[in-house]
Amino acid sequence: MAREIETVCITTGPAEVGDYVTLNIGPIHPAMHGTLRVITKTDGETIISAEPEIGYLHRGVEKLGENLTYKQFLPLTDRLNYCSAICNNVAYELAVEKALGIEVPEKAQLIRTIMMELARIADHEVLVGILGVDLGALTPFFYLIIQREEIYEIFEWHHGARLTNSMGTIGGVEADLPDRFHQKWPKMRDTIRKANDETDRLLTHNRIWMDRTIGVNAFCADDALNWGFTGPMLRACGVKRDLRKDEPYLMYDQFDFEVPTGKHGDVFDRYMIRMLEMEESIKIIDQAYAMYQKLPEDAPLMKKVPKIIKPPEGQIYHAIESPNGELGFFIKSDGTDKPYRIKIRPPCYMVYQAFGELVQGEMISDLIACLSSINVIAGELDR
Amino acid sequence: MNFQAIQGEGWLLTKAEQLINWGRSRSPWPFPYGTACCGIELMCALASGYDMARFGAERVAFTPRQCDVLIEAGTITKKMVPVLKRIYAQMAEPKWVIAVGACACTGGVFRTYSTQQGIGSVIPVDIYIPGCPPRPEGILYALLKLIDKIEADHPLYKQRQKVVEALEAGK
Amino acid sequence: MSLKERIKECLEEDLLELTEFRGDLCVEVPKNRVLEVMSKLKKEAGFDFLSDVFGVDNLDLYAAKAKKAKKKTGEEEEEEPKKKEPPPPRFEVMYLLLSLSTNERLQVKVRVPEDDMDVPSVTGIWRSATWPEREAFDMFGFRFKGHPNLRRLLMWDEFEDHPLRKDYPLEGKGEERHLNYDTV
Amino acid sequence: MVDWQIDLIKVIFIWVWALLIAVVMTWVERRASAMMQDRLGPNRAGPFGLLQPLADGIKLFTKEDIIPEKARKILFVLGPPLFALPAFSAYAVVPFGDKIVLGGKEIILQVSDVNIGFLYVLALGAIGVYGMVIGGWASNSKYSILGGLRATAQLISYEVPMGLALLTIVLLYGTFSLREMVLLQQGTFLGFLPNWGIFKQPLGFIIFLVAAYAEANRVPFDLPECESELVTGYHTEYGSMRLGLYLFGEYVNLGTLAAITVCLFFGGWSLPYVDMSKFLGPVSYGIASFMVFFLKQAFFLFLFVWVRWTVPRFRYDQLMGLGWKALIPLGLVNLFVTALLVQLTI
Repeated sequence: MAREIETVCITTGPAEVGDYVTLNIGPIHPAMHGTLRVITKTDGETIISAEPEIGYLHRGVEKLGENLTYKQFLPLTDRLNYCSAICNNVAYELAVEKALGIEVPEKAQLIRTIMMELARIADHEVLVGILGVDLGALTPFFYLIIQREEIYEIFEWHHGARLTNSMGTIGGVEADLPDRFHQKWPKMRDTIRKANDETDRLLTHNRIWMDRTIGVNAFCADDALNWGFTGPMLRACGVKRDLRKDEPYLMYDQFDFEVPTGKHGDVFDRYMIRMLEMEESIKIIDQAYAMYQKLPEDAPLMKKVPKIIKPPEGQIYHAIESPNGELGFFIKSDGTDKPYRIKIRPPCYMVYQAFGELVQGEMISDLIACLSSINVIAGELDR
Repeated sequence: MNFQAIQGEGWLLTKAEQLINWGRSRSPWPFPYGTACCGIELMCALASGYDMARFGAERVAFTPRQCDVLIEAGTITKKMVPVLKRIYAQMAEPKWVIAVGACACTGGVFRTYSTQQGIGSVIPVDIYIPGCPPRPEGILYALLKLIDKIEADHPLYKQRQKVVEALEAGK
Repeated sequence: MSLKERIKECLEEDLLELTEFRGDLCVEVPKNRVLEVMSKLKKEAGFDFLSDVFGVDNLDLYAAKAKKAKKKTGEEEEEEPKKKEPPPPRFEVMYLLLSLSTNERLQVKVRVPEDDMDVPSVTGIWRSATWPEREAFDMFGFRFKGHPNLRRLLMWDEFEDHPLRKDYPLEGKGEERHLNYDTV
Repeated sequence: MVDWQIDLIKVIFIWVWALLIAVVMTWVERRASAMMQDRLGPNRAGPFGLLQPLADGIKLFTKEDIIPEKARKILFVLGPPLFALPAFSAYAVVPFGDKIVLGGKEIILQVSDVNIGFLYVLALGAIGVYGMVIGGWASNSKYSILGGLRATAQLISYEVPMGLALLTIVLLYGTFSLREMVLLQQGTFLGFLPNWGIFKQPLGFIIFLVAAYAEANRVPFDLPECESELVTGYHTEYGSMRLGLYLFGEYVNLGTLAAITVCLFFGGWSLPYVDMSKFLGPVSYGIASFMVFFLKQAFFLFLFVWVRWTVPRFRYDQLMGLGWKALIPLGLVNLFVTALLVQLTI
């Protein structure tokens, strides 16, 4: 079903013929997640061209990073993708550790893995819930949000914050898994599965849901790679690429998990991949937790790092698989205690730039569905 | 007619005021202006675990004409400022504003070239909630504070003044 | 054949400099040859995925280095001011490439002097460069030749400066966006 | 009592009833949805939040009334009442009970037993569209006009299957009067089933129900005011009491549709297998028949809420496709078969 899309540049658009209505969607629109804006030209309900405009949440994080020390920048990474802040924290920590040339102890790696996968589940739950809300099914959202609250509870026990976690530090993590985690996790695994199952029963085989999502915004793999898609969006197009498998970081090469892929790259595939990934994440957490339990209780959590972090002069790029795709940090160091240049490679930025091409010729309702299924987080989009 | 009855302690207007305040404080429909991280916590406050709808803040509409409380959750950038001003101008009186989170209050950690340092300099704000981001309980507490504020309001003050003036002129 | 050798073979005389830091390879290529180099890297070396494009401003770096050199040499330099070399190009454009088949990454660096900000656009090779190039224009002022729509991306259209340049203050110069009902 | 006094009382009663249903439905919808979503729902205004609709009403009444500068002012004002009034008026022909004997006078529990009651209902249903279209157009907003256009297309195309489903009922009972239809549904069908329209016209019932959801703008057919796409659709620019009228009219509309469903397919006020008039006094029979009718209506009202919070919504073209490609052919086939059967049995 992947259709060929003619290479019309989105920004120049088609010639100005006919009587088209310019419909401005956003930045304050229920489906625009607060800060996105799309200017569409519509013919009735059909979209002739759509041009996204961003920057309504550009807060100057990169400039700020140049003026802060390495450790001070860590809390700012929370505010990038606030749906899964831990992944951002760990990505940044790994990048700085790469620049320093150190590797953190095994226990810290496992704790990071567990927390990251929990964050991934939380992120996907929000996405699926919001996708449901935007397509008119409000109830699954509430079932998933309850599970997310439970995950937040674990985060809170571990490092004291719900949303902006600032987990860990450069060189390891500051705290062991909380005691209550050991009782909570076995129960929570089942409730997460139950909530997913309920959502699955409410949505996946629902005739209206299938009509609304299957074949909508189908995108072919070549175009997706050319546009720089990563993560679930790329996997939905049928490309089996997951940085956890392809460029393993932490201890992901030791876990046994599947990388679900789609076929057509439509909204349904994106939704299904997220649903399946949550299951894989549960598997990873189980394995990591088993490995964690084998470690001695007094295993080190931190690698010895100097109090003031001064990586040697040079530039590195390190990427991890965040819930949205490849999240990379480029750090250029000049040997001082502040990074000379920090560039964040947000995953949804690359996907969202193809938005005009994704929705061209579809209807307004599909635009909403498409936007929700991309999972654009304004914080990391605009930085 | 007893002059005393109109001048403030009067029965009819006071009761009418109380009734109006009761209605307004029990149905503060929110306009969820969630731009950043705080928006996610606002979403949690609206959803099951915390359920802001208990206080009547149920009908979440994204059209400013139909809302009473503008809950501004998240950073406002300089690019966004005109939009915020316009949304506020489009809301019908009486309207209230809650600024959620450090960014909306003061600009927070983002003291940069592109961030508005607090929305207080752009639109009038009734309640500030600190925190980066505040917990959903914080947002609920702010809503309760706002309800207190609404209940202490005098919506018929102008009408009352008019009656008093008329009576004084007639004396 | 290691990646280094492959790159050397592929780029030949276009390779100005090749550095390695913590396993990350970085090659520098001449500015006017960007398009040829990129197509060569894509077709011959297998770097078929463009991760990101962005700019770097080296103003402070050079200043710090000059300061250091001054400290080392002491007063010698002041005696011979004529010998000063022309300053190195201020800006860099970085391209992050990725090979999907071998999972290798490569950084490509292009030096851009301040008085000649024109850089060939790679949007014809990778569509994924569309917004990153717009952002680089917004933040540093590079003029990407051949870009389909080189407008500001993150800042509003009336904004005049390029905020990520090192000589732009962190807290800005007090710019404000004014209410304009036609463009909001 | 003279006739006009009785009529007046009936009219007032039906108005109060319609209003009450709308008010209570507002509350039920909020609380029921909350219960489905593991929440509590509004519970601060009065016991169990029962006074919540009143609080909303007071607030909406005392809010600033904004008419946008570039709106068509007269039409803008005209829109909400045009939407709400037909919904109220349709109640006039609904038989909400059998009859009651007061002071030796037999009173039919129906405002007026029009012999074309049925057409009257259909006609008023079509007029309600104008409220939406005019509201959407007069607002001078793109979202509103899109909502208004969707409303027109949707309501007009779903009138047809609805009409076809109702025609089969007319064929079956051979009358246009709603009261007579209810009377014809007494007794049993095939010896063991209640003699209700749903058992004689199952397909017709399904078509009618789907069309009724579309007429009432409920999920999955709430395209005219679909929140995530068109902000709030045709009433995006409306605030204060004008918005209140739109919201109110929607629930009144639901009440009408539920009442008509009960009349046509579920035997109106009659209980299956039991003839209440035999063991109840004349007054208590009247009240009991009304209660039975009300309970049946309440079930359908709850069904509206239930579906609303369960399924996603259609896309515009899918909605049209369902109407024209599925429901209308089905309705035609159903009509044809029914006509044949009626002809054969007579």
